[in-house]
Amino acid sequence: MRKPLILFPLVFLFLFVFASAQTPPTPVDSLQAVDTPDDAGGQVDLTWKPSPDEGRAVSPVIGYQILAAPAADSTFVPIGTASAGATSVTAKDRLENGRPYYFKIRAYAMDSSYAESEVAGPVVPKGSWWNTKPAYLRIVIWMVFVVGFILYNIRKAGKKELYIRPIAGIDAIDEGIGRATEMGRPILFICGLGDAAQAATLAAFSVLGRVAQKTAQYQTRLIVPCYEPIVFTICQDIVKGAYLNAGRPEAYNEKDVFFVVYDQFPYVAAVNGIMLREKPATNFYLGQFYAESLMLAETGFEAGSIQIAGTDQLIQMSFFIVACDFTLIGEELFAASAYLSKEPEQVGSIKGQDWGKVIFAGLSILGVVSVLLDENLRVHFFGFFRKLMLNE
Amino acid sequence: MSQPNPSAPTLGPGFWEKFALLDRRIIFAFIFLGLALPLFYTIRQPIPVSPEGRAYYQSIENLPAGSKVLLSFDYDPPSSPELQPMAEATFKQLFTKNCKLVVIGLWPQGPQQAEQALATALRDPRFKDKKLEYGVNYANLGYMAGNEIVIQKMNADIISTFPSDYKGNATASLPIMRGVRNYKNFDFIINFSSGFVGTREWVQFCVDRSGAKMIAGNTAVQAPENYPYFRSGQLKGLLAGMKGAAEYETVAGQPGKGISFMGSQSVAHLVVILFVILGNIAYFVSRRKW
Amino acid sequence: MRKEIPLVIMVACGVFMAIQFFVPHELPALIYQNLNKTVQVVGAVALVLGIVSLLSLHFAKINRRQPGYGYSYILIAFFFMMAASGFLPAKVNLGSFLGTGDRVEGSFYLNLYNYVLTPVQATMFALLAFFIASAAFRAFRARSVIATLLLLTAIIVMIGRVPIGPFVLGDWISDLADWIMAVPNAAAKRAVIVGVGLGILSLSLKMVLGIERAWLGGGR
Amino acid sequence: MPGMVSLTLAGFLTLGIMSFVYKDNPIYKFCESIFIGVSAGYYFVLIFYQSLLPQLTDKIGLTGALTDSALAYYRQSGSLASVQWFNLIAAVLGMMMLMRLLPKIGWISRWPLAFVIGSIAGLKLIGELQTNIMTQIQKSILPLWAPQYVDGSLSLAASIGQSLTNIVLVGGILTGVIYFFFSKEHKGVFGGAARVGIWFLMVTFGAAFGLTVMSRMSLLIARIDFLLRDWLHLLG
Repeated sequence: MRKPLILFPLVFLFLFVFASAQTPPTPVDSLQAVDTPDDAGGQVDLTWKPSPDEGRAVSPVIGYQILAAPAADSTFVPIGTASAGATSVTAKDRLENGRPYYFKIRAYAMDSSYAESEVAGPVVPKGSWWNTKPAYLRIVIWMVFVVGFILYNIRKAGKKELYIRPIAGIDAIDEGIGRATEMGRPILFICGLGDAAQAATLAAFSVLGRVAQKTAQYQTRLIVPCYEPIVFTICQDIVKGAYLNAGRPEAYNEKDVFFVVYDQFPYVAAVNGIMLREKPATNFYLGQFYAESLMLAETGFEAGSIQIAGTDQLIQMSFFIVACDFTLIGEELFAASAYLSKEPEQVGSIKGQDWGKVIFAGLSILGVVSVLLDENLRVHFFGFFRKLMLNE
Repeated sequence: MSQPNPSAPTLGPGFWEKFALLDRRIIFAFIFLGLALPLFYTIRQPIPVSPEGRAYYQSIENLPAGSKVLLSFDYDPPSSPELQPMAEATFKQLFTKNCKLVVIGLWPQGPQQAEQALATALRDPRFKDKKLEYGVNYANLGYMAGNEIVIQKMNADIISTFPSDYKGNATASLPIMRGVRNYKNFDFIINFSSGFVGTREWVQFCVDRSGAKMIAGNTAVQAPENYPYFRSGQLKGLLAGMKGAAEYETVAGQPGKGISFMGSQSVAHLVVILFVILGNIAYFVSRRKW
Repeated sequence: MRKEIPLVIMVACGVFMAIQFFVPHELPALIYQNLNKTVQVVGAVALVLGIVSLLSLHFAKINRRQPGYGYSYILIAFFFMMAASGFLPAKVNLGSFLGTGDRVEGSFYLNLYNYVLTPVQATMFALLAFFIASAAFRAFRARSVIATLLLLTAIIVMIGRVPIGPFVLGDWISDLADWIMAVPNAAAKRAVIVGVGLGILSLSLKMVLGIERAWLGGGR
Repeated sequence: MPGMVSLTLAGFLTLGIMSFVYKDNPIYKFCESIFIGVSAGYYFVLIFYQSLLPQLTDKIGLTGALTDSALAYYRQSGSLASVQWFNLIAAVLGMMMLMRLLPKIGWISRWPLAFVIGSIAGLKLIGELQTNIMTQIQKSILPLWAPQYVDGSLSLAASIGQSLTNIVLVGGILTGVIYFFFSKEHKGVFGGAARVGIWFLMVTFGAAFGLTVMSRMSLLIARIDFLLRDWLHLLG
């Protein structure tokens, strides 16, 4: 019991000496609070001039605490912090939309003394209805350009015949259907492993519609084993609709458009089995594919089928190119649906896509030239465009 | 292509024509043997070690003993042939250095892969005396859904991101987690990944934002995407596929599955290339006759 | 009306989703977050429909005694066994051989997954090693400039990746392989990505405008 | 499952599936049926517990005792919050989907499909522009003359190397894009550029193929290793 007795005066002395040495720092100056622009609400931007005591020798300011209150005279509660050197912060905690808030900033010194700034406010946080950040503006500009070109060409399309270059894979589709009809063997159509929202799957749908219409006319059997459940229901609608349109609803066999399983390799096992047992004359692989691409294509080759593939997955394109008779590379798959339909609007959209490529190539060339001039001759002529069009 | 001539019995144009249309099952048989036979023998082939593979080993070796390491297992069983050998060897090297290991997974089956690799590593006789204990020397915090969001959340607070571990214990109760709040409390981060979410996201959201030191093991297909991160220093080392595992085992001087499998790899690649060359000879010989 | 209403729904949803990207307000954000939920529910229901389709197909096979109908019995039996194992109450114990109820480690459900599904999956995936070899043999013939380029780059990248390549031919082969991966490969990849991007953009636009309606079935 | 039995089962299934590369046979068909049946059952259970139960019936309040379920919330407060409205919309759309089973009103299932497809098409519209087109332009803007400095002084060899690399990159991108031009005939200079473009594409496809070989071989090595080592104990 003796030790505390000795310690007590010492501690007291210590506290006395150091407490008296505590010097509260100068508070931050000109605190301003505004509702954060371009946000969903619940946030307020605070800016201030830092305390001049951040750099003082004895117990400098080491950080700031952000305080908020619903009224200038009510109790302020801490809602966040900022480190020394910061001159702004976005307060996001515990702020509700549509209510006024007052803010102040507490500057803390090393010795835990502090000083509070003047109160800023009131600010009412609210959500914005349009994002005005440059990055978003650029996207709008791009949209106007690219979408504008596509729309312009879709509109213009009805007026005169548009040239579309021949695409071997697309021409092969009709041949494939003809082959199956001649041989009296079925056609196998696979929409890939993507879901119904993948663009490649959507492109496959429109080709499926064309193929089904033809098979309905020629009375060729069309087998569509599906992987994704939603894709399966849509495929049923498409094939059924095509048979109806062709005036042969009775020829539609519900059991030929079926769901297999929602699991990559069991699906492949099943489709491989179908290929070897039904021996289809033509196999279509259109849509999104992964590792199964080569398994399907090799088994289809073994079964003696003509194979037409198309995907937007780069690695799988290489397998299809190697193992299939015809492959629609990337964008060709998307062109296929438009090309086959021959509808002016659809063909016009292909033309619009080409305009998109012109913009792409043009900007790339301009960019390359500008970099060349910029770095070697210090001539800046493209800076404005780059700022306008690219997020850097 | 012309029909093969069935009456030609010996080497000559007839043979090559037949060869051009070779039954693929013969190729299959060669591939199978090419992969299986080397497993019975140790094929001595020098394994050139890439700079990124050497750096992978060295950066672990340079860790002070007893460092705290975070490992993220972002792959599932289909990729385990490529990533499992490197995971096992990495665990062994880390345990030799008495590191404390915290495992997580951003793929649902990742933690399970980690458990298997841990079990294999712990069976190593070298660690028998070390009395490695769950919760003290290593822990598995399990899987958390949310992909790159999880990586970002961990930068703020790991324990609240993973409230309980793989076995259902409260994470905060594990001795190994004492004093761990975010990436700053780990000396090192290791990521095994086979796609999204994986190394790229770890670099973007963990390394770039918290300054953590990280190395990664990738599948061979994915690795080229991440080489730039090694060159720029965002990754301190990178192993690519089975070859990466073999390189690692070579540097570490611990021959394991990686090296023994590389023998099979080399033979199988040679078989494929040989068949392609022969196929081309066959093609040109049989074409000349037309 | 059976096609018009879905079209209106689709166009409305499409336009909304495109515009909400530019609107930081919380209401669109809330709708956006909840969209995922809806997609999940619709997808889950569609899966039930799919399984009904699968089972009815195989029951029909059995009824009509189609060739190979015996395998349909196996498929159906295993489906019901697996499904039932997932709904076993937690307290059920089928013994150490089959496992427990519920869906935890060591349960019958996960045992079936781990010991039946996983090895078969791995083996199916591994068959690719055979197919990649046979495809290479069949297709890599120097028939034209294009085919030769395909063949040469594939071979160079292959040799450059295995240890024996640089060992026999020298380091240049793996350097060349790396250069191919980093330069021409990257260039063409970008061209493909741009093309695909434009294709998707234009397709999405046609969807949102209601021009592309193949998914509704049967054209117009 | 005891080790031996599970190993034997896995070994048998592995061999059964592998036998497919020889030819289609009864053992493969047997394994295939097991495979599909088990997988369908697995995903049925998974989707039931992950989506149907929590997202559909729990959120409405038909099952489970969730406090945020629509029914419970309505009983307490007499109204519904926005989240519950969304739950109900999701549930109604799910029900519409189920109507497919009834031939008479099956057409109503197109409504939820329209909802899903339309929403995601709208999302894609912006996403593609941003990630695939704008970013790619940025990456294509490369200096054709790229001076490289080694220890502060210009290295001519390295500079030429880097410049050539950049020229090939830019050239490859532009000719590749030209190949994808559909509305202009590929002839003359334009056709020549398109031809160079397809060469670049072929190099890419060859590289992708060559790169994948090792991964695929790894998979088979692992299976063979399993058969020979773990199952048959032929390897040490």
